[in-house]
Amino acid sequence: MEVWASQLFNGLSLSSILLLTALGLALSFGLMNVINLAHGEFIMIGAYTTYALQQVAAHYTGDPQSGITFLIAIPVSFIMAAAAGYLVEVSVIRFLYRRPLDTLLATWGVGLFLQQLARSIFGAPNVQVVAPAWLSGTVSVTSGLLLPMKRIFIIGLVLACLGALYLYMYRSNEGRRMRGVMQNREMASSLGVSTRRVDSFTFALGSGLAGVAGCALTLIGPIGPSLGTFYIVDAFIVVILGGLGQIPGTIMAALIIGMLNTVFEFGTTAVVGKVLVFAMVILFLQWKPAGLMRARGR
Amino acid sequence: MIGRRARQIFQTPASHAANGAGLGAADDKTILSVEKLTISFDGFTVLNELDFSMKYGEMRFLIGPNGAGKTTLIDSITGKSKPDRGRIVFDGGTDLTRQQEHRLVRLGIGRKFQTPSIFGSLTVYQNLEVALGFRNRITSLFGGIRSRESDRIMATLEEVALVDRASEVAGSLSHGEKQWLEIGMLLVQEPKLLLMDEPVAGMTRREREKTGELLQSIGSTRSVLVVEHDMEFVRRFAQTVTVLHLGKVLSEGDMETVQRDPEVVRAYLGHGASGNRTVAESSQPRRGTAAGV
Amino acid sequence: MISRLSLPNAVKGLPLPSWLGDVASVWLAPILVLAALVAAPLLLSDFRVALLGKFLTFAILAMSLNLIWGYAGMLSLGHGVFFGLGGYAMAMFLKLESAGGKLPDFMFWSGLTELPFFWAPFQYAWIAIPMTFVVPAALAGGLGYLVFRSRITGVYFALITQALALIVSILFIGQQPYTGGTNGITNYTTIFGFAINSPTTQIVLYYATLATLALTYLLCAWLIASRFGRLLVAMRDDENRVRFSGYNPAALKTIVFALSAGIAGVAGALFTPQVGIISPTMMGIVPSIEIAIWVAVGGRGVLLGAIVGAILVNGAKSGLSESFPAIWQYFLGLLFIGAVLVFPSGIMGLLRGEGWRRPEWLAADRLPGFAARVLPGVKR
Amino acid sequence: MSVPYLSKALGSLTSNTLKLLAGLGLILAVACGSEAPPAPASAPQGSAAPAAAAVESAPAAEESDTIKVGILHSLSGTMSISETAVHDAELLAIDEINAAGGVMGKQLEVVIEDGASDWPTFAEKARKLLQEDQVAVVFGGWTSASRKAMLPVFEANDGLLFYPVQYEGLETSPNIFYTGATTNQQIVPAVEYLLNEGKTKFYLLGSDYVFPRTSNLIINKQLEAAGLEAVGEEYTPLGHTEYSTVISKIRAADPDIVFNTLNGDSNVAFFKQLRDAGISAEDLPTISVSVAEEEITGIGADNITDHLVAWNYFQTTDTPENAKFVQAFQAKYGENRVTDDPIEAGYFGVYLWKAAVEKAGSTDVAAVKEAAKGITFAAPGGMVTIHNENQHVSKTVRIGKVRNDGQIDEIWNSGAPVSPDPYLDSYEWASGLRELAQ
Repeated sequence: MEVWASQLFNGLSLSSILLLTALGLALSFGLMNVINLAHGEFIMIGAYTTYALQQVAAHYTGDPQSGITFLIAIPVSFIMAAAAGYLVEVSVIRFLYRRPLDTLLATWGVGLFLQQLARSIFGAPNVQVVAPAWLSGTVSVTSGLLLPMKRIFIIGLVLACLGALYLYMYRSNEGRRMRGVMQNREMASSLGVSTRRVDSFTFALGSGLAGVAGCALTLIGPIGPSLGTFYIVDAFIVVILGGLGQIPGTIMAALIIGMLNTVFEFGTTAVVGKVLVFAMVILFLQWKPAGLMRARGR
Repeated sequence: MIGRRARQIFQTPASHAANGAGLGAADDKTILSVEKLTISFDGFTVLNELDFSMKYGEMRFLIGPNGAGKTTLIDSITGKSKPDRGRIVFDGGTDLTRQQEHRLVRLGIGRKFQTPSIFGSLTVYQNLEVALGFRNRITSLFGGIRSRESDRIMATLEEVALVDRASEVAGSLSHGEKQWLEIGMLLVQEPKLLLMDEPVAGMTRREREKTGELLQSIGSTRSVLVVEHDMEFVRRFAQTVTVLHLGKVLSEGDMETVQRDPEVVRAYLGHGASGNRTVAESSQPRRGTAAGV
Repeated sequence: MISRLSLPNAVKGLPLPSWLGDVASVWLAPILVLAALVAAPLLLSDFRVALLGKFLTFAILAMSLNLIWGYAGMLSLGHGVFFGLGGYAMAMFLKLESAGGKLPDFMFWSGLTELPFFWAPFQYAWIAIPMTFVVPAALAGGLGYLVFRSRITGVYFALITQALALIVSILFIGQQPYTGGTNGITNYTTIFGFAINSPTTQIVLYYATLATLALTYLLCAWLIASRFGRLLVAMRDDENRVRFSGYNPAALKTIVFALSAGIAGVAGALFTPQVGIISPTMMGIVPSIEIAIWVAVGGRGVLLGAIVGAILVNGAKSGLSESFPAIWQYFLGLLFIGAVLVFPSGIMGLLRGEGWRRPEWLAADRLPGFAARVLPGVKR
Repeated sequence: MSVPYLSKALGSLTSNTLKLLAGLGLILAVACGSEAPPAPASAPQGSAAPAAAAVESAPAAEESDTIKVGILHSLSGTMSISETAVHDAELLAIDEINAAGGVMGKQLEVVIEDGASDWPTFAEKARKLLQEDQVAVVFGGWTSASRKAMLPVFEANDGLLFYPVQYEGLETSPNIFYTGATTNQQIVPAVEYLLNEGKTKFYLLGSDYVFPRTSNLIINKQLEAAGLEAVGEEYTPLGHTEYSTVISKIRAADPDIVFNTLNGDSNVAFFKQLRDAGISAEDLPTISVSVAEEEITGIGADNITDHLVAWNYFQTTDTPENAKFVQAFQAKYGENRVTDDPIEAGYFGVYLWKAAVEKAGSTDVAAVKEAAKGITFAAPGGMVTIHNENQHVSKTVRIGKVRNDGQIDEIWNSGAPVSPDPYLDSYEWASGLRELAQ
């Protein structure tokens, strides 16, 4: 039974990673209809920010494992990625609203550019972020059921992001404006909301969330220029399955895919598991083309 | 949101009587017979056991306040919405409710949408050409067009007064011209029944006049069902009017009779809207579900 | 092929027979391009000819995508898969010819002892060559039927075909005994008995590719000028109106998608013997996006645009990576951004002087701008 | 063709035609690409040292003064994480050789190409180096797939490739020199070592491609010969980053050693997550054949401490040549850079080729191949000798344990260089491999 309990946890953990990488997309793709193929590169920016911050901190304090540095890295990664996202929105994306397929091509170019930039700055080989000591080790539930601290931390981080996003969207003026623009652009515009500003903000927010994901992923995965490419497609699948513009749908989709993937992978192999999950998603979309959660009709 | 109570209030004996006229009337003069049609979206009933029928060669106007189910009725006749219950019998026997949209067109049902629905990057002529070719076998799609067809297209262009613009890209037409083009695309297919969703929405007065005349000439040879909000236009061109309210037929008859029907007056006033709706309002896109908001 | 009604007025005013204007305006540019490509082997080194030959297979591939994207408005991000399937079909034939009756090397490494049943027919050219068209067309037909029947369009279609690219490439990598895995299938010695690497064979392959390109061009030009072509454009403009004009868009789209996939497969079949390898990297996500970039750079909805785009982008890629091996990806990234941002109607648009303006149908994209109103791409 | 777009007025046709012709000229110009002299060798990283010496020598007039050599690795794409370092090492060797007077008195001129982690691109660039640049030799490749893609090109053009990475064996191309280990110089001795250590329950974990699959085929035969059977065999897609389920499976299978043939980035994820799951090298040791010092930097030494690796060279290998090599490498590329087995193999490959050319007195491929037979070189990892027939090199096999500073302590070596045996002819349990492989 411990195997199954640990698999359940693994599924939850995978879901949390999927959700973390998909959350930013759910904003930019789901709400703004921008297909941001550079999303993976914003994740990468978050990861490298964490790396750079740690290098700097280690240089001054001599202690690379400082837990404080990692905690500081989370908001800094958010800010860096959000800033990069803001730049991209202002310089490229804003000319392409209403042309979603073109955003796809342009952001692909942006992604290539950013990858090469990372290669030029940090070099092609992978770099390493030392996880803080308090995140190492496991929590043992029973003697055979050990839950890695990092995984628990990531699940907590996702919940925190969701909470913050909820507060932002439903409790702040800025968020209210954002929802207004996303629901009825013309109406919001005529009521004096600056849709330009909201667009830039939303995109930056989505990119910032990618940055947080990048920071968290340094704990469990490789950190290199092509880091983003490992996560981007899965993230898109989650958003599509969830239904466009539906944060609750995205959450559900991440849970379903994460769980299914873990179960299939355990029962078969990683390759077959992945193929099965994608095939099921496509078949599901046959049945419900709008995804799990349907946006309300107009 | 209209409550259950309100719905009960409006289900009067009068409306049942009107329905009765349509029931069992599927004789050879009836082109369209809608029987006990029920459609609901997300648990909200848009059409409620609706009975409705039309005769060959009849031009009927369909009016009613917002959310009455007018567009949904057209949607279900053209296969866009699938009903929960009920039948729609067309042209002496075919049940439309389980057919795909394009098959219904082949049976002879043409539909004009609220906003002009045309092919913006083809020329006006080519628009009609595409519309005309719908009965062709797939193989003939790969050839040029025959002169007989060309004549048909030109004749239709004449009918909708777009001959001069034949070689222009349809996207460059004015709003009214686009509406006529769409009507032309329907006419060239020679449908038995023509459904028009607010054909004069967004038109200037002159264009409305012209469209009305066009409708009358079309109506003289085939069955036409027009959904319209512009009461002035309805008064001017309608012979028979059906009032829909809350998914049921509220009243039916000529404009005079209908206007005097107290149920109708109550329905419009009760809903907080006057009979004289502005053009701007009526051109707003609406879905059945919007009534639920 | 061109209806008299649509002739521009300026042409009517000239004292020339109108058909001449038609011929000139429609065919002059392609004939010039063709002439340049025919002459190219005389001017270029063997290596550059081989490279150009590879680009020509990409040009065919780009044309197949242009047919469905530029005209019918469906962006497939899985065209690398169809290209790859055609390439694999051809590779199976070449590999079996090279193995000379023995088991291909990679099968042995993976523990197979005899030829899998589905490989056997590919030893015959008369089966293998048609299969380069049939297999991708059948896959596209099947997927297209499912997808178009549920009225999945636009962004959704793009992303689903992208998922297809991912699945198929993972599958091909994972089925090493049957597909050669990551390595793909390589190391062919002969084609129809001729040494595959000899300059003469390569020149013959080049001209075969060029001929296929010309034929594909003619096929597409004829299709586009036919009623079928008008219907494609009509679907791009307003699919709903096509449906309510009595056509079944799902069937039309499935047909054109399958045809396009088949053409892509033929391009792949020509790629394999010229490059000497087919591998799952061709079927992954990256090449499929690049195909779209070629078309966008060349000019969407212009037949010649796809050819020009494919040759220019790949030429630039080769040239840049040779001159700046370490940093060429910057240029590539900027080129992609520029292609979309600065000249949305592509090189062909620039040449025709419609440069910086974008075609009407692009501005008024079929998809509603913001998803919060009903789902884009999914008409219910 | 759609008329409204295309039929511009006939009047403007001439000017359009001109533009089109200009465009076509452009196409051809691009297709002809760099007929111009190749870019001089320059280090790809901004951080790196100045260009290789003497490449600025005037081109055509004194062309006999230089010998062109090609370097072909992935400088972009996923494989660049590993390949750039080998590229750097080869440049270092070329610089050293040039500084010491070149080969037969001629300076080496480097042509660098980017394989872009894409196998057909490797084929294209290989053809370009051989046909256009007419290089005397190419140093390049990493993945088996890239080698397989280049192989027919080198054979058809009678070129020379030095391939620096350990691989799955079962191949001998007359045009390739294999300076990395073949299976009997890495995998087979590693399994023997483990069997001698008393390990009986092997779990085979690899990325899903040809090297891990072939390796595991061989390991399975070897285990079978020892009367054992692997307790599990698992493949994950290339680039896979989620290993918690795989770790659960490993736990359930309860092995006493994991034989790891994962590639590249996946190793980072696997080792980080293995440690997070509370499994240390003490609980369950792993032995890796694709994890070297360079990869350890990315994994984080503390995540892989005390796990085993099998190679022919470690940065800590104690030879005078190595001390010199490490110092030169770090002087050129930075103090924090590490060296490892493929880097070393790339480096000494250049020297082996130099020795063969000087012995042959020419860069002619046939002559170099003939002269290369039995050539030896004191490489940083010890003496290497080119085999007379199969063009692989004899090298010493080493097994090491990862230290917590990212370096590797050697815990076992084969004593003497092991002669390469790509088809495992000398192992009875492997009989039949050669027949089937050819």
